[in-house]
Amino acid sequence: MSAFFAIENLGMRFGGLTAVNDFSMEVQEGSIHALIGPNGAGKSTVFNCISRFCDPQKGSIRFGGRDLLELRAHQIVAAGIGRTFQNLELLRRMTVLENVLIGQTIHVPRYLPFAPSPRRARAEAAALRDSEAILEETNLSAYRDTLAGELDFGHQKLLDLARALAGKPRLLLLDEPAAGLRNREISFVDQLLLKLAKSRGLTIMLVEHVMPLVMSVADRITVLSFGQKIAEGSPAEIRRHPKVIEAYLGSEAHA
Amino acid sequence: MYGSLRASEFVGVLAILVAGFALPFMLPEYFLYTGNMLMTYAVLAIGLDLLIGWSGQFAFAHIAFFGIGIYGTAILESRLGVPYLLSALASALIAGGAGLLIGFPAARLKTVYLALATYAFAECAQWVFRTWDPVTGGSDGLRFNPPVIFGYETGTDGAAFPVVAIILALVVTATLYLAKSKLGRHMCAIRDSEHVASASGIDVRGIKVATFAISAVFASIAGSAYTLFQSFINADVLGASQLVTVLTMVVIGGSSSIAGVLLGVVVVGFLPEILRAMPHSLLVWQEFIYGAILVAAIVFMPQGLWGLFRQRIAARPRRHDRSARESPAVRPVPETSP
Amino acid sequence: MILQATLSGIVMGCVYALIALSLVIIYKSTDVVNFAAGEFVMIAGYLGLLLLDHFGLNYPLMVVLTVTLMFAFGALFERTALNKIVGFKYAAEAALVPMVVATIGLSFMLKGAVRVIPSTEEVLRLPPLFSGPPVFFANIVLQRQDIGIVIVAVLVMIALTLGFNFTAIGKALRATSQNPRAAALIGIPVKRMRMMAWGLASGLAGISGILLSPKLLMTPDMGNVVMLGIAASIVGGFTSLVGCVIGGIVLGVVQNLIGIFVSPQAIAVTPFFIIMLVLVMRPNGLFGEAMRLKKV
Amino acid sequence: MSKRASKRRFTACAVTTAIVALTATASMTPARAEDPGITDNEILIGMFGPLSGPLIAYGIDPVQAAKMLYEEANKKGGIHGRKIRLIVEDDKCSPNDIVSVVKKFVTIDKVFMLHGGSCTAAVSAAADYINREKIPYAMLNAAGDNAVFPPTRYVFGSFQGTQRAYAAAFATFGAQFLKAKRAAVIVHDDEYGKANAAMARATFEKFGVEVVIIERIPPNISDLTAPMLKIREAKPDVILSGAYPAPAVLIAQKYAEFGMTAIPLLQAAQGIPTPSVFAKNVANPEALENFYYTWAFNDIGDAAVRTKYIDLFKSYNNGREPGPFMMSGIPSAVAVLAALDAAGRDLTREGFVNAMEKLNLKFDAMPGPLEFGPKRRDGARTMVIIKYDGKTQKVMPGTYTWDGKEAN
Repeated sequence: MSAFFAIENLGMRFGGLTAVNDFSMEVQEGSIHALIGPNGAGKSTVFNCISRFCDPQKGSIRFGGRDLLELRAHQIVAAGIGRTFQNLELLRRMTVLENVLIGQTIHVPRYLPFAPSPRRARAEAAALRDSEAILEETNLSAYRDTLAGELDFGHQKLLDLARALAGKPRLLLLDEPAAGLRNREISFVDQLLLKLAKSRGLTIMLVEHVMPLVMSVADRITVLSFGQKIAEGSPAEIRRHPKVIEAYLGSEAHA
Repeated sequence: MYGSLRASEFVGVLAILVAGFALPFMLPEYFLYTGNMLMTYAVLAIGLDLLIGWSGQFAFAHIAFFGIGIYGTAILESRLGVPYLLSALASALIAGGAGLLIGFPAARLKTVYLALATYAFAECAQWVFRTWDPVTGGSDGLRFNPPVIFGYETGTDGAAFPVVAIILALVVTATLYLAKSKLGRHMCAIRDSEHVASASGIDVRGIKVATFAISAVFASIAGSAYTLFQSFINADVLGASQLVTVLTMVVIGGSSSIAGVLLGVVVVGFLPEILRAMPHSLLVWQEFIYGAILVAAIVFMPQGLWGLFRQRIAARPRRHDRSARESPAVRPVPETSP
Repeated sequence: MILQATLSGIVMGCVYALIALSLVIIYKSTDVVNFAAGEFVMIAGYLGLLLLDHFGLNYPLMVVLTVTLMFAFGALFERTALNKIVGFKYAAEAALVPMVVATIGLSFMLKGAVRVIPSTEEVLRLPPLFSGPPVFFANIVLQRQDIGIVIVAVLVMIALTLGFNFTAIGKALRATSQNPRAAALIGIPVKRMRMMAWGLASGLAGISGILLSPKLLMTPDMGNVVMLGIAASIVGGFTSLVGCVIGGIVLGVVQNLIGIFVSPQAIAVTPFFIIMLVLVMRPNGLFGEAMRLKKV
Repeated sequence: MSKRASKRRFTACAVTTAIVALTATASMTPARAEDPGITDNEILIGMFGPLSGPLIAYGIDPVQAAKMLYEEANKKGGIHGRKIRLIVEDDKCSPNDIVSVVKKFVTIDKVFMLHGGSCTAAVSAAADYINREKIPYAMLNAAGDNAVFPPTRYVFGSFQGTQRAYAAAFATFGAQFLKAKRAAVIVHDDEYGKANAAMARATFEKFGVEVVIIERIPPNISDLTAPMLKIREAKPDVILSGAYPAPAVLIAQKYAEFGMTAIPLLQAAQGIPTPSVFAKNVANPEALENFYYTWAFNDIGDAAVRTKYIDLFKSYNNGREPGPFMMSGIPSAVAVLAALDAAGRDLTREGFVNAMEKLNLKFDAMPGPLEFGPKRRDGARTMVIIKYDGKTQKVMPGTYTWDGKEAN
C-alpha cells in the first residue's frame, strides 16, 4: 500500500546552490504534518516543488496515485492540493469575494466568456453560493466587497486560507500561517487548523517557525537543515532529538 | 463580479449608439472625423488595457495587430472584392492567430523583457508593412475604396460614424461581459499574483495567450473600423508614436476600467486638437507640453483621471465598510518582517 | 570589404554599447528601463556644442562641465518624478508601467525642449574629441574618433564592472535593486542610491553624447538610437556590463553584414529582429544572470 | 477592480457624451453656401504645415514665406478688391493630423481653398477627401509625387519639383555634362526614394548609362559603411543620392573616407538645407571636391533675387534670418496669387481650378515656369545644378527640365 502523500529523493538546485538534497518524507492521511527548520533550510523550496513553481532536478512527489512532477502548476489544485503563501500573496486589487471565487476556479464549469447564457448563469450562481458559504465559515462575510489589499494583516492571512479552502483540497499546504500574528491570534489559528482538519477531513502540511503552534497541533514533524532531512518523529521525539536541538532549537529556542 | 449587465451599464452602451446615429445629423464633418478617430482609438485602447490593465502584461505589440486589421480589411475588401464584414472577420482571425503565435513565446517573458520583445515585434511588423510592396503598397501607402455594408456605403465620416459607433458599442458590451466572466476574473488574478492564480488552478500561460489573442482581435477590429472612414493607409501611422498615444490613453485615463480608458481616449485624443489651436509662438512647445503632461499625470494621478474621480466618490463612507469595521474577526496587527 | 564592414561594425557596436551601459546601470540598480536614455545622449551633445560654441569653453572643460550637468540632471529627474512613482503610490510591481511611461514622457519633454531652439532645425555636429587624419591599415580606414570610442567603451565597461563588484557604493547599488527593503534595513540609503544610479547613468550618457554626436550627427530625434542600445543590452543580458559591450559589437557587426549581404533596407529592422530572437530563444540574453525566482 | 463602480462609470460616461453632443450641436449651422470662404472683400485660405514635431524645418519658414507674399498682395490692395485672410494650423506632417486639419478648415472654418502640406505621405492621405469635396488645393512645398501622379482635378502640387524632376535633372546632367557611363543611386526606402530611383534609372537608361547599383537605405540609418562599400565595389563613375540631411552628411563622409572622391557625387536638394552647415558637418574638404546638388530656385546664381526674398522675410519676422527651406514656400504662394488674379472678380472654386490649370508662370525666383495643364498637376520641372566645394556655390551652365515622361 502506498502512502497518502510521499516525496522521494527530491533534489533541487538553483545554479550552484543546492536548496534541497535527496529529501524524502511521507504524510499520513488526516494528519497534520509540520515541516520545520532554520531559515534557508529549503522548506519553502519543498512547498514550491509540490506546487510546481519550480522544477526539481530529481526525485518524485507522489499523491493520489500519480507523480505530481508530471503536472503543471495549475493542475495541482485539481489533483487535490491547495496552498497558502508565506508572504501574503493575495489578489490585492480584487474584492474578498473575488479572491474566494478565484480559489474555486476548478469547480466552476466552462462557458463562453463574451455572452450571456443559461449555462453561464447557472455556473455563476453556484460559484457565488459556494464562495459565500466559505466566507461565512471563515468569518469574512462582512468584508465581502472590500478590496483584499485594503484588509488588515490578520484578515489578509485569513483570506489567503479561505481562498485555498475554496479549491476543496484534500491536502492543504500552509506556509507559515502564524507568521506576523500575535499570541492571541496564534491561538485562533491553532483552533482553526484543528477544526478544519476535523470537519473537512483535511490533511495538512505545515511550514512554521512558531514552535508552540507546531508543537501543539502537529501529529508528526519533519526537520530540514541545509536541504537535508535531519530528523522526523512526533513532537515529543523531535523536542528531544539531539541533532534538532543542535541545528535548530539550539540556536533559536534560546533566542 | 458575476452577473449580467445592470441597466445603468446598458445606458452607457446605449448612449454610444444614440450618439452614433444622432450626431451625424448635427455635427460638421471635422467633429465626426475626430469622433471616428477617437472611437477607433477607444477600441484599440480597450484591447490594450486587456493586456496591461487586466492581465498585467506590459505588452507593446498592439499596433501591429491594428495594422493587420487595416491592411487585411483594406486589401481583402478593395482588391479582392470580399464583402466588408467577411474581410473584417478574416482580418480579425488572422490577427487573433498572430496574437496566439506571439502569445506563446511572450507568455514566458515578464516585465521589461516582455515589453521589449513585443515592442520589437511591432517594429518588425511596421517594417514589413513598409517594405512588402506588392501586398501593402510599401512606402507609397495603400489607397482603398469605402466599404459597402449590405448596400450601405460608408465613404464619408458621417456615413461611417454610426457603423463605427456600433463597433465600439459591441466591443464595450463584449468587454463588460468579459469583465464579469470567469476568464475576465482570471486575467485580473494573473495581474495581481501569478502564484495565487496558478495555485488556484488557473492555467496562467493559457490565459495569457488567450488575452493576447483577444487583445489582437480587438486591435484588428479597430483597424477594420479605421477603413470605414479613411481611404488611405501608410505604414507611418503604425509606428511607435501611435503606440505611445494609445498607451498614454490607457495610463492617463485609468487602466483596468472601461470608463477610465474611454475617458483617457477623449482627453488624450482631444489634447493635440487643443494644442494645435495654440498661438503659433507656443506651438513649438507642443511636444514638450505633451511630455510634461504625461510625466505630471503619472506622478500626480497614479490611478489615472478615472481613479481620481473615483477617489472622490469613495471619500463618502460605504455601507458595507462601516458594518465591516464593527465585527473584526481578527484584530489588526502591524506588519512585521518574518 | 567584409573586414572594413566588420571593423566599422565594431566601432558602431561600441557606440551602442555606451548607450547600453547607461541603460544597464539604471536597470541594475533601480529595475527601470530608461526609454529616455537616447534623449540624454542627445541633450549632452547639444549641451556640449552650446558650451563650446556659445560660451567658448575649451574642449576638456566642456567635457567635464557637460558630464557634471548631466549627472545633476539625471539625479534631479529621479528625485522629482521617479521617486514619487516608486514611493507609496504604486505597488512595487505595478510601478513598471508608470515608470516606463514617465521615461517616455521625459523623452518627449527633452526632444520638445531642444526643438524649441531654432538652430536645431538643422543637422548639427559636435567637433570630434579625437581629431586628426584617419588611420590606415592596409586598405582599411579608421577615424581617430572611432578608435577613441572603442577605447572609451572598453575603459568605461572595465571601470563600471570593477566599481559594481568591488566598491562599497557599487555593492550598495546592487543591493538596492535586488531587495530594496532588505537594503534599507541594513542601513543603505536606498533613495540616495537610486539618485546616484540615475546620476551615474546620465553622466555616462553625457560622455556618450560627446563621443557619439560627431559620429551620429545631432538632430532632436537622434535619441531613437536608444533602441539600438536596448538591443545591445538585450543581447548582453541586460544585467551584464561585459555582455553589453559584446552585445553592442555583435549588433554593430551583424547590422553591417546584413547591409552587405542582404540589403541596407534591412539594417533598420535588424536590432528589433535580434531583440525578438534573443528573448524568445534565451530570455536572459547571452550573458544575463538567471532570472531571480521571487520568494513566495 | 470594483465592478460596482463600473455601472456608475457608465452613467457618467453617457451624460458626458450627451453634453458633448448638445454643446456641439448648438454651435453648428449645417447650411452650405454655394462657394464658401469668399465675401465681397475677403478670400479665406486654410494653410497648414509642420509647425511642430520632427519635420518642423520643412514647415515653419515656408509657411512664413507664403504668408508674407499674401500680406504683400493685401498691401497692394488685394486681389480684385478682396483681401486674403489666412488661417494657419499645424499638421505635424502626420497623415492623420493632416486629414483632421483639412476637414476642420473645410467644415468648420469654411475656407475657400487650401494651401499647405510639406510631406508627400501626409498630403496623399488628404487627397481623396479634397477631391470628393471639390476644394481647390495647392501644396505648400511637398514634392507630392504620390498626390500628383496620377493627376486629380483639385490637387495642385510640386511647386519646387517632384522627385521625378530632381532625378531626371541629375541623370541628364550626369549623362550629358559629366559623360558618365556607370551610375550608382542611393535613396531612402520611402515613397520619396522610390520615385527618385525609378526616374533616375529611366533617365540614365535613356542616355545609355548603365545603372550599376541602387541602394535603398532607411532614413534613420546610423552607419553607412555597408551601402557605401557596396557602391564602391560596383565601380560607378557618378553617384546620385536622394538622401535626407543627416544621412546625406554620413554619405559624403564615408564617400571621402573610402577614397571615392574622384567620382562625382550628386545630392538632391532635400539633403542640403544649408550648404555651409552641410560642409561644416561633413568636416572634410575632400568630400566636396566633386560635389553637386539640384536646386529649383534662382537665388544662388542671382544675388538680387536672394536679397529680395530674404529682406522681405526679415521685414516680416523681426529681422530673423530665414531657415534653410524658406525659398520653398515662395512659388506656391506666387502661383495661387496669379491664379486668383486670373480667375477674376467672379471668383468660384471651379473658376480658380480652371485658372490654376491654365497657369504658365515665369517669375524671378525660379529657373523654369510653373505650369499646369488638363493632365498635369506638378508645377515645376526645371532645375539648375549647383557645384559646391565647401566655400563657393557655382551654378552649372544650363537648366535641366524633365520632359514629363513617366518612368516605368
